Amino acid sequence: MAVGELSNYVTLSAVLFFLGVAGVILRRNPLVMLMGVELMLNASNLALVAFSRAWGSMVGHIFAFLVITVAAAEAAIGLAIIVVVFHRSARVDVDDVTILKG
Amino acid sequence: MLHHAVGISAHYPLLLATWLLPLAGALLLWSTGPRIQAKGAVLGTTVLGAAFVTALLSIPDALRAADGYVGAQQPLVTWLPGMSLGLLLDPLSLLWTLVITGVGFLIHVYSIGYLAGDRAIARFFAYLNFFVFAMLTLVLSDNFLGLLVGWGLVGLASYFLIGFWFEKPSAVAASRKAFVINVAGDVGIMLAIFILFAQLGTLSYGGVFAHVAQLSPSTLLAVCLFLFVGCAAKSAQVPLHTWLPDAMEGPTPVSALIHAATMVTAGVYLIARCHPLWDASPDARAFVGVVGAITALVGAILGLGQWDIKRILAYSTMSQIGYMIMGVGVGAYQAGVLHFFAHAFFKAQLFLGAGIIIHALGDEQDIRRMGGLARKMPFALLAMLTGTLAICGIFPFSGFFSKDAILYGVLEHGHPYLYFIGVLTAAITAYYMFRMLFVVFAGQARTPASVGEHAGHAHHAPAWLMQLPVALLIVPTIGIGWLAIGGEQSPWARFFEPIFGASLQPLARLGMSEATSSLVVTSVVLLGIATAFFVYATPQALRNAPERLQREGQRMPGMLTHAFYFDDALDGLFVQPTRALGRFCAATVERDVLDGGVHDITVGARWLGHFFRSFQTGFVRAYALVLALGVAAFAAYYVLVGVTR
Amino acid sequence: MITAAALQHAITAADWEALRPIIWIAGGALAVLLFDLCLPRGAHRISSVLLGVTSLVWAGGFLVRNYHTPYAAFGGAFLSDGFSVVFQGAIVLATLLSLLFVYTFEERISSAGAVALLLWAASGAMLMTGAGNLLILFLGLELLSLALYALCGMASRRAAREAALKYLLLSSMASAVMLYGMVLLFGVTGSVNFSAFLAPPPGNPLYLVALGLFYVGVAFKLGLVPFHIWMPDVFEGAPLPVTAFMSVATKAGMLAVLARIIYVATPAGLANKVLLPIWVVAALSMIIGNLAALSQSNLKRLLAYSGIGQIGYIVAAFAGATALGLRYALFYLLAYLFMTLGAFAVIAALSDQADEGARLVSYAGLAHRRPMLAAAMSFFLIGLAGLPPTVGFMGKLLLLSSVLNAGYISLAVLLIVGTAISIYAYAKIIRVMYAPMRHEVVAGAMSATWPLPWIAIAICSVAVLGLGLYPLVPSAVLPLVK
Amino acid sequence: MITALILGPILGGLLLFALPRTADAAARACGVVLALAALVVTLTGSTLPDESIAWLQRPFIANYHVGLGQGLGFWLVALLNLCTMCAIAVIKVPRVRDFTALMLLLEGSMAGVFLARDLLVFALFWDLMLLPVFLVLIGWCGHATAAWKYLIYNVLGGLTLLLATAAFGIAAGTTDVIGHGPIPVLTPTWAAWIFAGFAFAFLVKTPVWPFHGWMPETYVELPAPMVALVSGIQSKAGLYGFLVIAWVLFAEQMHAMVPVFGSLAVIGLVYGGCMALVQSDIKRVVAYSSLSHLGLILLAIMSGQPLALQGAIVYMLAHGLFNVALFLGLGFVEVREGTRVLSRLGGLGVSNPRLAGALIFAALAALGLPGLGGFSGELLILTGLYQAGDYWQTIVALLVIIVAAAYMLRLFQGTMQGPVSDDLPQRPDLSAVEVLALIPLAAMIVLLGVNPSVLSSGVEPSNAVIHALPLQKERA
Amino acid sequence: MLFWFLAVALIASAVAVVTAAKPVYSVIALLAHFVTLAVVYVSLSAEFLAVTQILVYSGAILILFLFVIALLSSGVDSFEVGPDRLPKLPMPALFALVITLVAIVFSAAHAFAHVLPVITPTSQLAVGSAAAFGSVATFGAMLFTSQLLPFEITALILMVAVIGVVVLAGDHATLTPPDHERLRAIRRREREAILREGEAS
Repeated sequence: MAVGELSNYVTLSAVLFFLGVAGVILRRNPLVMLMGVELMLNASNLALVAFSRAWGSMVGHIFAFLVITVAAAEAAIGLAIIVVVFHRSARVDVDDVTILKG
Repeated sequence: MLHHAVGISAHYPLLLATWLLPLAGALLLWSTGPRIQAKGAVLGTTVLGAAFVTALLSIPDALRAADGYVGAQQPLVTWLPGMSLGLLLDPLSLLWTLVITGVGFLIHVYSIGYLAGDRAIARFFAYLNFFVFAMLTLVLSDNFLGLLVGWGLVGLASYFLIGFWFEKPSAVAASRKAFVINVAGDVGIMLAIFILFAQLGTLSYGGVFAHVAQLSPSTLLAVCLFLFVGCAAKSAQVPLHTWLPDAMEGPTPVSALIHAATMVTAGVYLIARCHPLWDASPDARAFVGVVGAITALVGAILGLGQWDIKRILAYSTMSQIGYMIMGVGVGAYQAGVLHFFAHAFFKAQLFLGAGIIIHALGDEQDIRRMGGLARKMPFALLAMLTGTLAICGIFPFSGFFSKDAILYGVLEHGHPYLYFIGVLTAAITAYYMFRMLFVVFAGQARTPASVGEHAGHAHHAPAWLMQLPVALLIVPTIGIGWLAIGGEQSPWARFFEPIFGASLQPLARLGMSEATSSLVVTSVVLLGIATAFFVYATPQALRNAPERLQREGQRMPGMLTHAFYFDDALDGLFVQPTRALGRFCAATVERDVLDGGVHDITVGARWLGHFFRSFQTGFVRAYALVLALGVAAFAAYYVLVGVTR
Repeated sequence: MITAAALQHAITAADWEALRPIIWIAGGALAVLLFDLCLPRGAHRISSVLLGVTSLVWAGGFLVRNYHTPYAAFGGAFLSDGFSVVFQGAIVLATLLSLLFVYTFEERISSAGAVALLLWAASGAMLMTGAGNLLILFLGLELLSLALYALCGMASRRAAREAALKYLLLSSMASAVMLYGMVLLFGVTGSVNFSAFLAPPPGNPLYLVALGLFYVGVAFKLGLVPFHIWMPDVFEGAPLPVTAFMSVATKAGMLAVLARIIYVATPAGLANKVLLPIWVVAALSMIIGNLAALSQSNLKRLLAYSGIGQIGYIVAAFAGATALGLRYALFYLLAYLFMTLGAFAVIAALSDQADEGARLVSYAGLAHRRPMLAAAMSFFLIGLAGLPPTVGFMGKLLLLSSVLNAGYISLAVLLIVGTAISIYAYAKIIRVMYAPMRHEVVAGAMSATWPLPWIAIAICSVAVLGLGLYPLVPSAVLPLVK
Repeated sequence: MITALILGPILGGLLLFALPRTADAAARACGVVLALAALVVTLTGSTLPDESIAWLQRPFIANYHVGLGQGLGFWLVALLNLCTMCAIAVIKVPRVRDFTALMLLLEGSMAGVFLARDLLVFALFWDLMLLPVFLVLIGWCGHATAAWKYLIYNVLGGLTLLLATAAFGIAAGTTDVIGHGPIPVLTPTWAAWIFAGFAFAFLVKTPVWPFHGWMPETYVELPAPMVALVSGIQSKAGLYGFLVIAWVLFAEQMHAMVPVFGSLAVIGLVYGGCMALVQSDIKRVVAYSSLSHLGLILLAIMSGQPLALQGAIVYMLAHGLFNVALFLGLGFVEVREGTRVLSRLGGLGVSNPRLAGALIFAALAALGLPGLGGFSGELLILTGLYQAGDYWQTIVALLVIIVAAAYMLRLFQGTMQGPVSDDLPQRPDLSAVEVLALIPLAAMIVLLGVNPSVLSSGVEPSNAVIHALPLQKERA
Repeated sequence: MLFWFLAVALIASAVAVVTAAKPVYSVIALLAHFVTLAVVYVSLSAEFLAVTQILVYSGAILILFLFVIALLSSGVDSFEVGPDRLPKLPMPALFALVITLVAIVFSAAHAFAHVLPVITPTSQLAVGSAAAFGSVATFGAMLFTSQLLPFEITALILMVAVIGVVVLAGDHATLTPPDHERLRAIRRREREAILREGEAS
């Protein structure tokens, strides 16, 4: 298993992270936005694992594990809110949701 | 607290009584006026009578020369080391006090009759008493500060009295004009006070006159001129005289007391009181002399063009005061004061006589609608005739002695041109006074029928109330002149010796003696009377009097009707520019700069508020974008910091 | 490899004692849920509120004890020093007052659930204040956020559900960015403890970028200007007690983190360069927060914008990392807490089942209908504006002097300009309340305003006046460096 | 006892709310009693020791230090209590109880400003003064533009004062400096900025020419009793600040700024005079006239000449008295006629002689009639100015006195004299209470006019001011 | 070489998630993404995480997503999305993303050049043995000794999530919209009348 340079891993996680951000900003479907957030969290997990491998300390793994549990909780509540907001509307589109403004 | 404040120590109870009685009367009448109505008049008159009596009783105090100083001293209250108020009674102020309280008392009696039936008579007498108090403050003060206080209060009293019938808009405007010009005079005196206090550190007459030598000629001239500004305003000298004719809006007794006898002569008193200052600066004297002469001439000329009987007398007052100022100005103090003394009586008599005529004709003041009153009102004819003879300076009357004394004094003190103007003015005075006499008394009655008989029974007040004071006035009109006969030894000269003794002596022996100059003046006056007779009193002139007077009315030259445009000049030079500046400030500075500025700030703040609120579009993705931009900014900044460090 | 020593750190009783306040609150939340099950339907509300309040008060008691025994629990993971205890006290106080508004929830909403979630959110915030390393900080932040996502949605109004959605998406994105910053920090320094950040590897740009991303997360939760974008909408949408809680407790938690970073984890040499964006952002929020508040017609949205401004003032107090600045920032935080929650209490007292009393139009001529309420509201607004008799004046003065003392003159001037704008904004409300009505509106029957908001108003006004006259400034607050 | 002067009215005002909403007469009576009590305490309290309680230690030493003393502060507080008593007695507005409470709050806060011996206490009460006026402006006046304008100017003034106080505390270590103790030396840059803060606040409060934007609307919109207090006494707070704080603590900066403020004062003098001449609203005439009078006082303060300073103090008191009398009088006119437009007024003197008497008395005092308070103050000021060598300023001031006579009489005659305009309802003359309210003011005006030195026993502003000022200004 | 392959797979699947037309496709792409991640974790000797990734993430969360997709698109038509109301959004978004990405990549390149240890190949031990670096044993020991506090808090977080979902989703059944709405509308109209007066002043 060829081990690439640490900076490659960081670059990879950065790219994934910003794909996630792009997903959140550009897509209008709330589910995909949540998936974007999942992407961002996984990107940071990747970086965490790479760093803990580089520094040889398991704290990174613990952190990654915590991030996974938090991501799960967040997904749960996120989906619940999305269901509550959109369960009776025809279109599932974040841009319809603009009562609060000004 | 009050005792400490006023610090009265009763050295001279009589002096204090004379001074404070009128004030007490005024306050009493003010507060209880509406209730006691008619009785208020009697109260006011008795108060004045008491003041006159105490003034008479305090004559010995005034003449007693104690510790090198003539008269009675009464310190009152000190503001600062240099500034304190006190009373001083010496021959000069005694003379004025006697005139004020004496003539004042007579006019009070006269006013009971004149204003009988007026609803606000009590208020009128309150104002009259207040006026006497103010005039006494002015005259009795022992320093410039008290003088200034008196000056202002007298201006206020004249404002009240001119504007007594304040329903009449013309009376309201006249009173305001009189007061504002008076304040202009006050300002002049204040400036003189500042100079004196800055230079000498004290304002009392004694202190100032003792250190006159310390003052440089230029400051001395400045002080004299600024004091003269005060005099010009009060005594209606040329530039600041425009308020006097309008002041005739007030009731006739007011004109008699204030605008003939007392207030307008305050300027004369000031110059007489400050004679050491004037002695020390010759060009100030020259200036004052010239202004006095010009005023006399202008007053006389304007007197020609008037049809209202009171305005004629007003302009004659202005011209006579011009004489006094000229006399006192050039240094002939005793002559000037004598003319004041005489003028006070005969002018009061003329005004009261005119009052009787006006009262009889139901407030008719235009001489063109009078005429032929000789038969109907013999007493008025007597009063007016004696007054006119006195004012023209015919032999037995006081005017002859005082006017000639002034003219001769002017000649003695080396002012030949002023002498010539004085003589010319005497002639014009004779002309317009007799013009008034002939138009009013000679010929047929021109008063419209309705007015005639209505006047007859209007008298509910007894006729003698108005006629007695006039009769009493005739005596001094004739008698005063005799006091001055006898040159240096005359009772008048000896009376004023302690005051004016040290003042400068006449310059050079003159070509002509006093007798010849009085001959010249008398002949010129007779010439004036003759011309007036030919113009107005010849039989055929009397026959077609109405049309002729009408024609004369149209042909009156513009200069005369507009009184040499002084009024418009004053208005144009001072009043309009201030108002224009005010409107300019209101329009541009206030509305555009200040309000505009604040308005822009608030609008700008609100617009900025809206601008920042506009970011809240409500779209979640827009918010996410803003977050992303924020992240980008932070990241960019930190990378740059990281690299450059 | 990790050294054995790290493993051997024995967990002693002292560690759990440091956490006792948080444990009591979380436990209290559980008790609320349990009681909710067994009590009859009618007594739900009062029971859950009372239970919540008792657990908070009890936790407060423990906090006071912890104040005197600073201790770094769990090997530096949780530092319960004077500094974090004061912040925890503020959070407990804020939660206590927010609980008093629970009656503004609609009948349908299960108040027990709401109270429990509020308590858990409070415990999350308290965790953040004591966080010694990135793990606890991240978990505290997420616990707080998750509870708030749920709380925001708890109203049948569509606006509430929309607020929850918006808050969820934006906050999770910001947390992800902050997480990524933490990860990079861990990557660069090899350890998750704040103390390790004091000596960063020299010449390492990634460390600075990591700090940048971390500060983004902090700024988002504090609502500093470029990242304040979510706050007005969520504050307006969320139900009243949640808005009240969020406007004070969340900010207090994140302020603790920011203070911790500034006073403990910022290397001296880099300090002013690294922290400059924070001061810039604070200055911006002082000005823009107040400007935007000028033309608001909804009171909750206005209090959101004013909150942005006030937090700008507090962050400005940290400028220069002076001990004085920290002390007066804490004092102003307490002042801000009482004033804002007082204002929310008045809104709570006015709102009833149908709608919340947040619309400005419902305050027209309030002074004639309900003089006491109008007087209380104007007193709090005057406090927020910083006018004399209130703690706002004293707080602002102390802030000004500490900022001037630290030498940041420009911040002081901006603080004054911000205050001037805010006074204009608050005065508009006072005018609406006190403007003479064309006809005297008969004082409407006092709608069943439950006693609780009135208690909150009383507490807040006494505090605002009392502290204003004699400022009780906490002393032992310098953060513990482990 | 001195704190009672401050807290007494404020707490009394709060207690008024115990009265029922419609108890107008009772509220007025309580207000008058409170103000009278404060007046008695002040007059008998000139020898009371200062009260000082420790307040702040940390950033700088600040104590709650208040003291009455003999000088300017004593007279201003006496004036304040007297005028409040008279003003409250004649309140005729809707909701009298709340209005009286706000008047008492204003009185308490102004007493606080004059009694403060610590800059922080001074700043606290300075900002508190802003509150009651704003509340009245929005609660009792129709449109709110006056309220906003008042707020903008005075808030900025108050906040710059707060900033300056904080900066002073930091720079000097303590703010307990007004009127006692050593004068702290500040670094020039700090001192300049702190002075700028203080000066701006003072300039706004006494409206000095360019900063007076708020003054006309506020004076016109406020009901008469409140505007009497604001124009009569609150304007003195700014001048008091100049005299007691600026001259003492920032003598050099003050010297540097004397030509600037002097010229502003002169502009204000002329500007106020001319504006008053052309106003159509009676209250605006008095508003601009007070701008002109305050310009004169400021000019005297700027000259720094001891005589001018004493004149300034006398004139401050006189201006306070006659301004209050004028505004109360105009308030009576407005209540009787319902309008403030000069052209529609007229002829009220016939049916209301007592009101006419009161108004003419106040107008004469305002235009500086010799024998009344206004004149003695003016005379002392101008003599001092002349001695200090400011010839041109003296002459301009004298010319403005003439203009003052014109606009004051125009005001009086416009309302009281002239033909009776029948469309205006004829209302009864002043009631006994109203006359009683004006008498003490008139008495004090006459007392000041006859003998201004009655103040001089305690009138020197404070010895600190004297020895800080250049006794003889070297004329370049 | 393996790294490059995995990297390409990760990025492809991420792009697929973002750009998929229908949500179901993006869920599948996400699944692929997670599996590839697991492989990377194994390559970095983080076995426990790899397993957790597969079990928790792909197993639980994605299934949850599928349920919600099914629930929301219960209507006949598929997932439609409204018209794009923020057309001007992408450009600045991309601009911001690029800047931050460049910043991070640039500083990453510099950061580890000299300071950090390069990843060294793992010891020869077999995958799964207790003594190896990323083994589950050390992970467990650490989780329950030094890092016990985070573990407890995760428990709390999960409970909060569950309670939140229950309260949020709530038993809408009891909600009888019609009469509720009507009552509130009447109340509000009456209050509006009073307040409009206030608004007008």
